[in-house]
Amino acid sequence: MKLILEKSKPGRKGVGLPKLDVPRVSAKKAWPKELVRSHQPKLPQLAENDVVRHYTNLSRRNYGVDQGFYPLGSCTMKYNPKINEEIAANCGFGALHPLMPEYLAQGALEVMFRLEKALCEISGFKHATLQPAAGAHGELTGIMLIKAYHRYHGKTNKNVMLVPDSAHGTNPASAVLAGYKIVELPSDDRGNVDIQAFRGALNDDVAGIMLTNPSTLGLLEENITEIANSLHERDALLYYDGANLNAVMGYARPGDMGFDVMHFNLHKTFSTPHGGGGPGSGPVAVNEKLVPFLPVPTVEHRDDHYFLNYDVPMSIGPLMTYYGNFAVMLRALVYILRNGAEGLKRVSEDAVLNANYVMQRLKEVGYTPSFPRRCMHEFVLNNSDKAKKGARTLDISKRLLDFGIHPATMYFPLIVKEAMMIEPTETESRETLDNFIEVMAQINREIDDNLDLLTQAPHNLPVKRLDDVRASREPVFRYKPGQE
Amino acid sequence: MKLILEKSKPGRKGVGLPKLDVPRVSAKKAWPKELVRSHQPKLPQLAENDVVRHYTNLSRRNYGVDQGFYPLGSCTMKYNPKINEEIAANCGFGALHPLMPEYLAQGALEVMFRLEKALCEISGFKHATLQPAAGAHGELTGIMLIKAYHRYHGKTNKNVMLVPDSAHGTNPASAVLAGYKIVELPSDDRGNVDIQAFRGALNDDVAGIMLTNPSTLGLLEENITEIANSLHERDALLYYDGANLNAVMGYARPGDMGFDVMHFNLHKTFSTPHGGGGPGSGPVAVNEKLVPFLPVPTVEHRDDHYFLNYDVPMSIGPLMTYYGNFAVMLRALVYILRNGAEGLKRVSEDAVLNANYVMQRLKEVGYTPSFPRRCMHEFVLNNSDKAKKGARTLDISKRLLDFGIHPATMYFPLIVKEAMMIEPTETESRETLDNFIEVMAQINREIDDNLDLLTQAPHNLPVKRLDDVRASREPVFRYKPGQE
Amino acid sequence: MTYTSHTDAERREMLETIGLEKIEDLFADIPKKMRASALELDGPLSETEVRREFARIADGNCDMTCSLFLGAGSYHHFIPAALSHLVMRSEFYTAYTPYQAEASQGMLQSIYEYQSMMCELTGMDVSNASMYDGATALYEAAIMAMRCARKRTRIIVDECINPLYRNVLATYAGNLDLELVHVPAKDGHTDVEAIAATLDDKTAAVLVSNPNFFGVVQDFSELAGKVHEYKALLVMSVNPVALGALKTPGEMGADIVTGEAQPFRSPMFFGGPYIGFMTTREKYVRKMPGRIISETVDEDGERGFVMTLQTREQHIRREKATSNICTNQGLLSLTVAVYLSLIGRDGFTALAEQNISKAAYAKKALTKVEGVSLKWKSPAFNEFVLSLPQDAEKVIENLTAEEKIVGGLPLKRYYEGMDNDVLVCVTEMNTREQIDEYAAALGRLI
Amino acid sequence: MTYTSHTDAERREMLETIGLEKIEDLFADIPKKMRASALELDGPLSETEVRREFARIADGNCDMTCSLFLGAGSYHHFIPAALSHLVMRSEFYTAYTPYQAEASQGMLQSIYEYQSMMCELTGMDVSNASMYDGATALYEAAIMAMRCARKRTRIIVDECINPLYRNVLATYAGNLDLELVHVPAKDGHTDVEAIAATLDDKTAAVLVSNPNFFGVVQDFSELAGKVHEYKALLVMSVNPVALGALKTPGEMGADIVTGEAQPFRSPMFFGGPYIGFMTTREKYVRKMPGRIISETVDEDGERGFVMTLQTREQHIRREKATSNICTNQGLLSLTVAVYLSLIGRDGFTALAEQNISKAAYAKKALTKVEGVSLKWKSPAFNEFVLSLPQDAEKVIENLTAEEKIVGGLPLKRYYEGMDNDVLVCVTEMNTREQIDEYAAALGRLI
Ligand SMILES: Cc1ncc(COP(=O)(O)O)c(C=O)c1O
Ligand SMILES: Cc1ncc(COP(=O)(O)O)c(C=O)c1O
Repeated sequence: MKLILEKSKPGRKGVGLPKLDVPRVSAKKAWPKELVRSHQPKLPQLAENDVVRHYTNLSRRNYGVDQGFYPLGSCTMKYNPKINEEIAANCGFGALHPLMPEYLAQGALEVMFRLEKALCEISGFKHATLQPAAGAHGELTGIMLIKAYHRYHGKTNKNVMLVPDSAHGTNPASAVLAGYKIVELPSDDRGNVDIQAFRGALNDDVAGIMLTNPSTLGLLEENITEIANSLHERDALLYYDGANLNAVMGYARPGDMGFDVMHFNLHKTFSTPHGGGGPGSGPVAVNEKLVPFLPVPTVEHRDDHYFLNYDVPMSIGPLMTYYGNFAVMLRALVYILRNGAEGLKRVSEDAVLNANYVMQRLKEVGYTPSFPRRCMHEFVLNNSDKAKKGARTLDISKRLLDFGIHPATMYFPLIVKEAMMIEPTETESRETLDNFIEVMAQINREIDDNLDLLTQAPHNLPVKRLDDVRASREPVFRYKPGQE
Repeated sequence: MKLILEKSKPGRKGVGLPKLDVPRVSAKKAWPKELVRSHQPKLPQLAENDVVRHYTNLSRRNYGVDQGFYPLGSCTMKYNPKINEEIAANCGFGALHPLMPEYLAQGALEVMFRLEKALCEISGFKHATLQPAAGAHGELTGIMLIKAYHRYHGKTNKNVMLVPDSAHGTNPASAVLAGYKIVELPSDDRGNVDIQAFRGALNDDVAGIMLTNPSTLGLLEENITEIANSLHERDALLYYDGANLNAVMGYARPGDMGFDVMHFNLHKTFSTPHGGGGPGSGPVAVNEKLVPFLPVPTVEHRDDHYFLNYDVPMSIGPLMTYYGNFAVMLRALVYILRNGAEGLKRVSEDAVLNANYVMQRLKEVGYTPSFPRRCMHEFVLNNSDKAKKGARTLDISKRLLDFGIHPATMYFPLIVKEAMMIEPTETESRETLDNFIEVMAQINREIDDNLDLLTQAPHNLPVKRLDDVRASREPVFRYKPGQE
Repeated sequence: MTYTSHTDAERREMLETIGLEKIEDLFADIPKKMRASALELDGPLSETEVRREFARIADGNCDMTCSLFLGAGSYHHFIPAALSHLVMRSEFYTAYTPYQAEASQGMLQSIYEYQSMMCELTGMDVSNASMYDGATALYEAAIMAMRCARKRTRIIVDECINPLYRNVLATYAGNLDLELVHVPAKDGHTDVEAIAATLDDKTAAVLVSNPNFFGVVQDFSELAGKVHEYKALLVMSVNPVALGALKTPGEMGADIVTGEAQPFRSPMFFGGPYIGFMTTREKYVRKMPGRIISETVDEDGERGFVMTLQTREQHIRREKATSNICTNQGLLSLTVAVYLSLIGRDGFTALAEQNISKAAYAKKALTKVEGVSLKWKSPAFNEFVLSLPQDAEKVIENLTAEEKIVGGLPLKRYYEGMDNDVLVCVTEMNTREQIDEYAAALGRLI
Repeated sequence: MTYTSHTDAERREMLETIGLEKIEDLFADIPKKMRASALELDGPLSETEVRREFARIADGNCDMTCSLFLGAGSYHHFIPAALSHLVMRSEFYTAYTPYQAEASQGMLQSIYEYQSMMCELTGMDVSNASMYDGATALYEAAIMAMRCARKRTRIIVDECINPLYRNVLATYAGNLDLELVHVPAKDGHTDVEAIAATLDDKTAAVLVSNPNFFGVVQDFSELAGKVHEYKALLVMSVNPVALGALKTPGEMGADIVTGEAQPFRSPMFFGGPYIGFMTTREKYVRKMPGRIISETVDEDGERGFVMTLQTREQHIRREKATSNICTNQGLLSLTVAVYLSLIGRDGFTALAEQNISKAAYAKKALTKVEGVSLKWKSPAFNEFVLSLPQDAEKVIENLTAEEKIVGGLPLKRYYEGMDNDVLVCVTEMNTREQIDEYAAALGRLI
């Protein structure tokens, strides 16, 4: 499809602005010459109809959860309830300026207050900040809280963060942004943190560990008690990457497992849409120890009045211009209220059930899970046997596209060769799972019968396989008007 | 795609109802046994996610104006502005019960009152009723008004309605429903009503004529003055089928042309969406003569108060349960306000410009307009030369689908052989028109080079050409659960 | 301009292609004396101004915190959030009637699903794609019955049918050779014996409703037998929500079933657009008005859907068509299919039960008020008639003005001798609290 | 249950396939003592109850008939009706980050279009796909500058930058080896000389804003020269709406341009989600944080779009990544592209002009009030500082409470010695009537 900029034609008018009801003052008149833009920016010039068609047709070249199965591991691509969108769109929150006097923003503050409470109850923590805009932002926040804690307690030597090799890339990247050195811990053959390596890495410089539990392998950490105890003995803290919280709601709470701080991904566990790459929301919950350092403002409730509290003397400060991705929080609260405690427990049950079911059936049709354990809400296949025959995980993935199925996460976690990380989520029906299994079985047969079908996939999408290498060797970052 | 009923699985739950907060009373308990339904109806049983996917994917197997060019003659498939939908969805009109006390429905009544006024101004009539649900319903209404008029004046002999052979099928069908005999008038070689035939048909039994002007051939009736005068001399009335009003707004008003009554298609001229076959709205406007017979209730305004007036002694009565398709009227009023007088005039200008441009260019690439005149907002091709080579209008149309273009109206009006009736509308850009012309040129070349491309089209839609004959010989009207 | 695309330069170029000089030349065929002078219309308004204007206009309406006990043909029901999201997919709502089947499988399949569900609900074989609304569907059924029972011109109309529907019947009936014979209600229900006594060889159809205007449900099996003895057709207009609990019209012996499916989508929208439905027995399908979708196959033998039996319709048959209907309420057929799929089989049953339960609770609560009683004790669905000790219009008016409760429809305007009676509707949307408040307010006002 | 599908029977079958007996067995790996007891949460609520609950909650907010003169980083602008319709196409908003390019061309092309437009507006070569918001984008720019100007650790921060942004900078800066040096404003604008005097060999970047927090626009060409003499980078945070009138940051010599593109889509949503943007010169692209889309071709040579230079990013580079950002504000990049396409080139220019015009009118109207004056006369965009004859907080508070006018942001909390000053914002959404009423009300209150 042409770019919207290529469809532009000089002089066409789009949607009109409100009528100007005061005397027109041009920039030329209002400002000194050197301040005034010399040329109009070359933005598109099109009638409304053409813009609507362009983006409608572009949308038809995209794939979302509303179209079909999207077992993208670690991303919890569950159904995004439409009631979330309705409440966000219709209740007038959109018109609320963030600096509105508090008494005119009681509704918004109530939403934040109640969401914080609910997240704390679900996670077993004391307080939470809703400010972080995404998971990685939550990680950075959590790690800064650990840093503030150690600083406050005079432990400025603590400059090492332990990160398992199975961790998501954002974990080490966030810790580095918070000023830590990273020590990477290997995994053992059951997918746990290698406990010997952990013991070896432990010393007084260690500020903490960042764990995902269940891990990115979809496995619960079996040595969590020892890890928690030995870190806490040294006043090192445990960070919980909550990307996988969908596995354990109502069954286990990170706060009860020995963690000190965690982030949530509201855009994963709590059903808010991913928006093709955001906006998300990554609230951070903490136990008693870290409460004094929470970002300002905190949301409080006193005498029937909600308010923003900036008077938190040891706070690390604000994380965003305002209070985070409010409209995402709103959706998450709707979701939590729709489910209640029973519903959220059922979410985790069916998420784990679906993952185990798919794992078992894929094993039966010739795929190899990377670890010989029951999984939680997701699992990782090791496709190196297929790769030897010429069908890399990439090829299997592109072939899945031909069947109207979104591929799983590829090549992550890094420690599994030819990794294919499958997270079905709880909102998928038995038929959807069975269809996926059948398709995977067929693809496995195609590896022997007709390998080209895989290596040349996808066949019936709007484009054929795209050339990534060219894009990084000769990247083109923008359209230049007049270039055609 | 499977039917939603085929995807159903016993025991699955959809969206929940409001919580029941009073004692449960089953039908069995409340009613005598013989009143109670014996089996639950076999409705689908699916989770919300699966229903959303089903209809999302079904929508992707449908083609609307938002995707591309839709030159379906006589249907005025113009762009449907999103602001219309926004106002209809967001201003709370949805929650308004039709039998609400008038003082609580002033907003809705104002909308109706103002729309009536605007339509009268556009058409040159005195009053209008907004009740009819569609064009055909408007026709029936208009013809009933004529009947009431003649009855009132004791002219019960007038039992013939003249209808040109180029008229839309609804015209004769509506007149019959109003109790008239139809006399069909042939067209002459300029697309006008054959004036000799008209004169011949004229007698005292004639109650009126139903004209479309411009006609379904896209041509203005050149003898309108004679037709109007000779009918009026006999107290016969002229009905104007407003399906083609898009051609003349701001340039000519049916009321000034000598017509006595007309219907509008709000879903054509006034940009309200067609909804895949409705709902539409077909208001009927009348001149002084017919005002006393208008359906009840009329919408009136007095002392700063809008009200529904049922006290119209000679009224033909109500046409619908309530007041017509209100939400469609709402959109039409938005459209009229967005455009203003200048805008509507421009609409007709560009509609006519586009049609003439496309007609001229198609002529140049080998197509044959059915009449050698300049057209108004649409025109009809006569493809009989192509049909002789084996490419019927049907084949050309199906081939257009392969290029992402919705075909024009086929085989209507009936008086043109292999008719293809093209109405580009004013909201199409030059590029869209040029692309259509190019595609038509290419298809014309294909007729000689590769006829199969046409006769086997479409090639890349979700289904191949469908078997209509089988559907009428062995129709299947419903899915029977358990049939699979 | 607002929604057109061409620049002045483009217009000039295009005129040149056509061989004209100026835009006005395009309109040369319009005789000078018929030329319109400039129209006097409000606008053009920008989107922002339109929003402001309609916000102001909407202020003239009820503010929606009213509690509503008004039914009488238009009902306030639950609308699932996913519904409008799906229906507003622009591939659906910006499409025309599915004339090009290959590019319209989405709409065609949805309507086929709608037809299947409506048949299932009513216990019939065939459904059409939709009619304008409940009243026009009933009239279409009456004249369809005349086509089925040839040469007969009498239609017996039960006076328990919504008076608004009967007024509409009267409007159209006057144009044809057709006699409407009204049979009065008896204690709020259909007087089966009186109808039976009215039947004769000229009778094409008997029209009844279920639940009727007073909310009363009735078994018409016996009536059906009698109607069929006279080779006439039984036409039943139903509130489809009740079919979650009520014996199907099919089982009762109805020949044509019609009704208003507005309760399946719900925005009340000041009366429209709603959706009339019609189902019938297979033997009558060729007499049916409106569009009908059928399954078929494509050239590869894959299943697909098309409009069928079009020879019944006006665009083919013109003055011999079964109806003049063309544009119908297509998007609402889709809406009904989506709605029924979303709430599902059990939700549908529960919906009927909730309506019965709420009405039962309301009857009890409201009749506790001194002087207020149920007019009739007959089995009813979600509406019932309440007798007040004084003029009902006045009471209901005060209730609205003072308590923001729209308490129902006073029946004085519709039936003689019912000055003190009000038709109350209670659905799953009325909370217990609302009902209790209604009772309390009534107590204060009487 | 609410959104799950399985029936009890299905769950049993599936457990059997896995070889387990009961659901709890799936969680056997959780040590007993860590097992959670039942959570205490509100709900489950049906959709209807949720709607009622949020209607109640929303009642606690301003009722939207307030007239709003509040900006300070979040702005009330016109949103075209087509915008949300397009953005809410579920293929877009229910998708994840476009990892599978072939199934994500819609999103990838849209973001590429966004990048192209942002480059065009700012006069730069490269844009990333988005940052969290304006403040975090500015911080990311600061540390990006440190990567560009290696081994330098000093960042000069102009105090004309929104104090909310500066607070955010302070939060993050404390964790790294990085020194923030603040340079005070001078009469509401950037003190170029003071900044020049502060520059040294350790300086990685100078951070300025345009228009600045006080609404003032300024030409930084001269400053850019000085900054470049020191081989440091000029980072400019801009309100992109002003770029319809303002000389581009590129022309002024900026090296990195960031800002908040919320004004391009507008729901203020109590502060988020908004969208930070960042553009830069091509030579710095490999130091840039966040996702970047590039054009490429498919196997048939057809154009397509992919994410590129991913070796900068955390999922490949982990602790050596240019940023930890992963999920960004993708849907809002799409929104910006749609918005700019809908209002178009001329609309965009007119928008800036309308803001300037409205602000000019408001300045005149408000300063006619006795005792009220403009703090500074510098050229400004759609905000300006008004000096009142008394404590501004009090006046603004009364204005809101008594007149439903949210008159601006009192500056006492943000700058010393500005107790009587208020930052007023006027956009195309403020009508002349609102402005006149504001002036009249101010007159009454002072
Ligand atoms: C395990 C894990 N941690 C962290 C993240 C980062 O979350 P976000 O993308 O919301 O920044 C992700 C998301 O992909 C993840 O899967
Ligand atoms: C010329 C003409 N008249 C009447 C009609 C009937 O209008 P409607 O479909 O709204 O009933 C149409 C619509 O197709 C038409 O084109």
